[in-house]
Amino acid sequence: MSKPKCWQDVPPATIAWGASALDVETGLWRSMRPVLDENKCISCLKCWLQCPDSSIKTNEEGRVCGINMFFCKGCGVCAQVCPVNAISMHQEADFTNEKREHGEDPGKVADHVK
Amino acid sequence: MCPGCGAPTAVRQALMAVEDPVVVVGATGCLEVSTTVYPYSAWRVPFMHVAFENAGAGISGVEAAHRILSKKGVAKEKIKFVAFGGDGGTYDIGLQSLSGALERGHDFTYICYNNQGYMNTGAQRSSATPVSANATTSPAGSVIPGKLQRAKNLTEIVAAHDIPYVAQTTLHNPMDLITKVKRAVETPGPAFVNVLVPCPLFWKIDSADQMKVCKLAADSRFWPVYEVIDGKYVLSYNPKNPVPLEDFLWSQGRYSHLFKKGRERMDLVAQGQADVDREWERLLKKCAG
Amino acid sequence: MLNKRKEMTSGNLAFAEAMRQVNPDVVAAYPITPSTEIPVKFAEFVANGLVDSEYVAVESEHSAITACVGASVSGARVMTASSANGVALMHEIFPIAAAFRAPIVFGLVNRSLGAPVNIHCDHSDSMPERDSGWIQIYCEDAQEVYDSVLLAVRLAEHDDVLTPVFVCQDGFITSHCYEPVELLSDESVKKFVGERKAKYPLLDVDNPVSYGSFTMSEYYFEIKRTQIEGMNNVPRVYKELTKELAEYTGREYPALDAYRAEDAEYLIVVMSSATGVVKDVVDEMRERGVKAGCLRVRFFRPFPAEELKKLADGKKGVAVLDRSASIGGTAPLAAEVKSALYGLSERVPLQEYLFGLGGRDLYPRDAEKVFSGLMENDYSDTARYIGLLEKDEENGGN
Amino acid sequence: MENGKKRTLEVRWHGRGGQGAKSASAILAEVLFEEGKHVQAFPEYGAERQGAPMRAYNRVSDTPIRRRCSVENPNIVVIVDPTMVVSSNPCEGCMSDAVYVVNTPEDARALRTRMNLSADAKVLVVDATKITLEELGQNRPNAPLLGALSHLFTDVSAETFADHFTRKMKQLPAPVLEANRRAILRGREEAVLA
Repeated sequence: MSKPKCWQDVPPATIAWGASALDVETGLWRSMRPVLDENKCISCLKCWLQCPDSSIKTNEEGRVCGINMFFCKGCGVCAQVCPVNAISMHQEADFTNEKREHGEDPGKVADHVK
Repeated sequence: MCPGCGAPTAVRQALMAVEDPVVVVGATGCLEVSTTVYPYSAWRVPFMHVAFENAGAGISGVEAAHRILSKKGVAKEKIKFVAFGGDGGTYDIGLQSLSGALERGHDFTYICYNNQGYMNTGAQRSSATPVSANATTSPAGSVIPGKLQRAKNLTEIVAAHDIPYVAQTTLHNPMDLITKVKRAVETPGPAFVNVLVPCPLFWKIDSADQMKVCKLAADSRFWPVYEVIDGKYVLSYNPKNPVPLEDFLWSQGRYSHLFKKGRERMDLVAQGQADVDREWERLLKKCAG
Repeated sequence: MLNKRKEMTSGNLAFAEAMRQVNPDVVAAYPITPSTEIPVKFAEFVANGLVDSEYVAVESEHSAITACVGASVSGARVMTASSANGVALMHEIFPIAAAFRAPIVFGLVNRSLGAPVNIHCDHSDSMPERDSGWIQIYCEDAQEVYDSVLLAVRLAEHDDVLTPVFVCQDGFITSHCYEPVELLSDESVKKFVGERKAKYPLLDVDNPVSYGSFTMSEYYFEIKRTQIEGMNNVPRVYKELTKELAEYTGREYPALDAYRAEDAEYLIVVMSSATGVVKDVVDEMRERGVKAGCLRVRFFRPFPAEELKKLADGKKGVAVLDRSASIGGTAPLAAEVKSALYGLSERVPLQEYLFGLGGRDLYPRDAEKVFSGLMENDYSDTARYIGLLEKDEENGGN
Repeated sequence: MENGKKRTLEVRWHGRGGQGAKSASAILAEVLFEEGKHVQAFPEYGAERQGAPMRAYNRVSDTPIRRRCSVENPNIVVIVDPTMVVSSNPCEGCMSDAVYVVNTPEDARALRTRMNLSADAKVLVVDATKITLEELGQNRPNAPLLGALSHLFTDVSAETFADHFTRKMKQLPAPVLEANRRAILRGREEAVLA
């Protein structure tokens, strides 16, 4: 979604298009980062249910397959509720040199978003 | 929302329970401001926010419009209507509007995400704030030990409207919340669900600990988990090993003044425990019919 | 002209009758004197199946206007009514309705704001709402109320306008005066108002939008600018609409009602029901050879500043009669008139008056006295009061 | 407008809350409207209480009526309650040739003297209370007063008033409508002018 540049481009009536915030990278707020150990994970989906930011990724079979760093704010709820300690929390600063490709997965906004 | 906030968890789980298309109305509050930062919106479903004190009235208008537009064939879909308000917008400034909407019998579900204070303006006390909690307008000082008044029992006030479905729950057991919201939205007429959600900033807990603290709230019987279905009380969760209220209070920084070395106020802790016990007995009686 | 009928009715009942014919989708209202008859009458229509509207009997005016906003953004055609303290209680929601571009048509039956409690007419309830972003139409009689409701529906919902409308009438004086009003047939009204087609209805679950966003300095200004644009389009759209309705009724209403004003030397500017007395006096003055005239401001928002400036240009004197005070400042109508006349190359002398607060009538002798003052070149820097009980120094006190 | 050349006839009603002066003024307006006149009917609103003195007004004209202020200089004054001759200051601001239509058992001439009216003024009395007690069994002075008033509108017959009343109140039982019709006609018959 492109942001309006002048008043004539502003959508009418204070409206914002539904789910356009899929473009907003709240992952930038993170100071702690969850790391998923897929070998330990039993895909009980507790983390998926309890994540406040809908950041636990599941695959087509509905199994946990990663954490979406584009949205994850690093609250640590997932690590806390995991019954098998498959998620551990780490300082975000330790990852600064890493390339941004583990899981930054911006959502796809719907077609009606102008 | 802040990392670890309980409100979005409650909203996500609640909306998981709704199978039909849904339209949401939100009262002013943390949830509303942080999910609709213009020009973006985090809501995948239609959402309207009017003001602070009027989510009940707002959803009344939307629901009434849907009823007539369906009759006229303009609105084609079956739609569920859900309102979200914090405890400020529900217990306090929005109580009249909520009460009106319940009395008029609109077909909607009102979900209060109750973090027991005004968080959007920085942790002021509300009528949902428990006794002894340290809030910025009921600060724990050298003379006054935090909030002096007990929290209002809104769930009971709502139940007194004799609406078909009323429930109280919290976050540690997602299936309980989901089941209750499902029941609420599938009940024709007004329904109300009061969800205790922690605010890590106000409650002064670690952002990772929301589920732990919610469980303590239920296990200490501080926040009973129950339903009122067509006037019948049903206890949804009876802790096998109830924990003392002290454990719940101890888990949060907003009560730390009660445990300050040398200036402990165990009398207030005991008073709180007595309140909890009395309320629990009352509830059990209602559940026994 | 299809099946017009003339009936004895009142301002309130004419408003209600127009509502019945418009058959709005949702009416959410809370009763308050002197507008109570409107929701009461409408509830009766609903109870008797004369309309198929949803009537939401809310628990307060705040909830009334909120429910109206909710229904309106859902795509429904929505109407309501209120007065005085009810309007004041709604104050918070008016700018929200306007920003949501919710085309609500509102019967505002003017009544003074307490304290002290007074149920009679002045404009102290509607004037504080002049900056809420709503269109404000002030009617002189019940006929104009009826016609204005029909115009307001079309005006509010017009794509280039999308702005809610207050249709104001004077409490009791107009709302409860029983007089003949010509009503259109139901078919004519139906044809004129058509159906509402909302652009972004909240109920469109396939194309979800969020209303009422949180917007800091980044876009708030731009959103307000879009509202200003809607208001700027009103005169153009309205002119077409009043012409169109005149094809049914034979009556056209300009934004500024000029009575013997073009060739007048002295003008009274006034609003609403008090205009009739001024027009009567204008005729008498004319018979006596005095070139008197009257301007009635029908649209207060958008204010017809250009028209007023043109008509006031070159006059020997203008008096402005306000029915509400702005304590500590210039009363609303006078402030607008003065501001409009600022652009004249030659200054027109102007005298401000306050009259009729709390329902005190304006009598012919009052209007005559105002014209005399203008003719005698008697001006004061501050507003004068009409009909106020004052210590009369000349007559040795009262 | 005080110079007597006015084209609009103005009526002022003096009654008590609950006596029906408001409805009577409305009925008068409706009848005259149906006869092709321009009309207004409006009561003075206060905190309405049963028995409290109240006023209502009419304007009747062959041309459109614009003014909407209360009537200060009536041509016709209707006094619905006999006690209000004294208590309600009915002569206030009246035109010198005003007609006073009074519900009273008192003799027209005596009343005229008592009210200290000018030579141009007229008094039309009718014992409306007695008529309605006899016809309806209730004190509802409206109907006979309307009948009496029909004398003042020469082009409108008392039957027109009676027909209108019957049409408007058609939800009432037939005997009540008949009684009211008789009351209106008797009001016209029994009115005495002085």
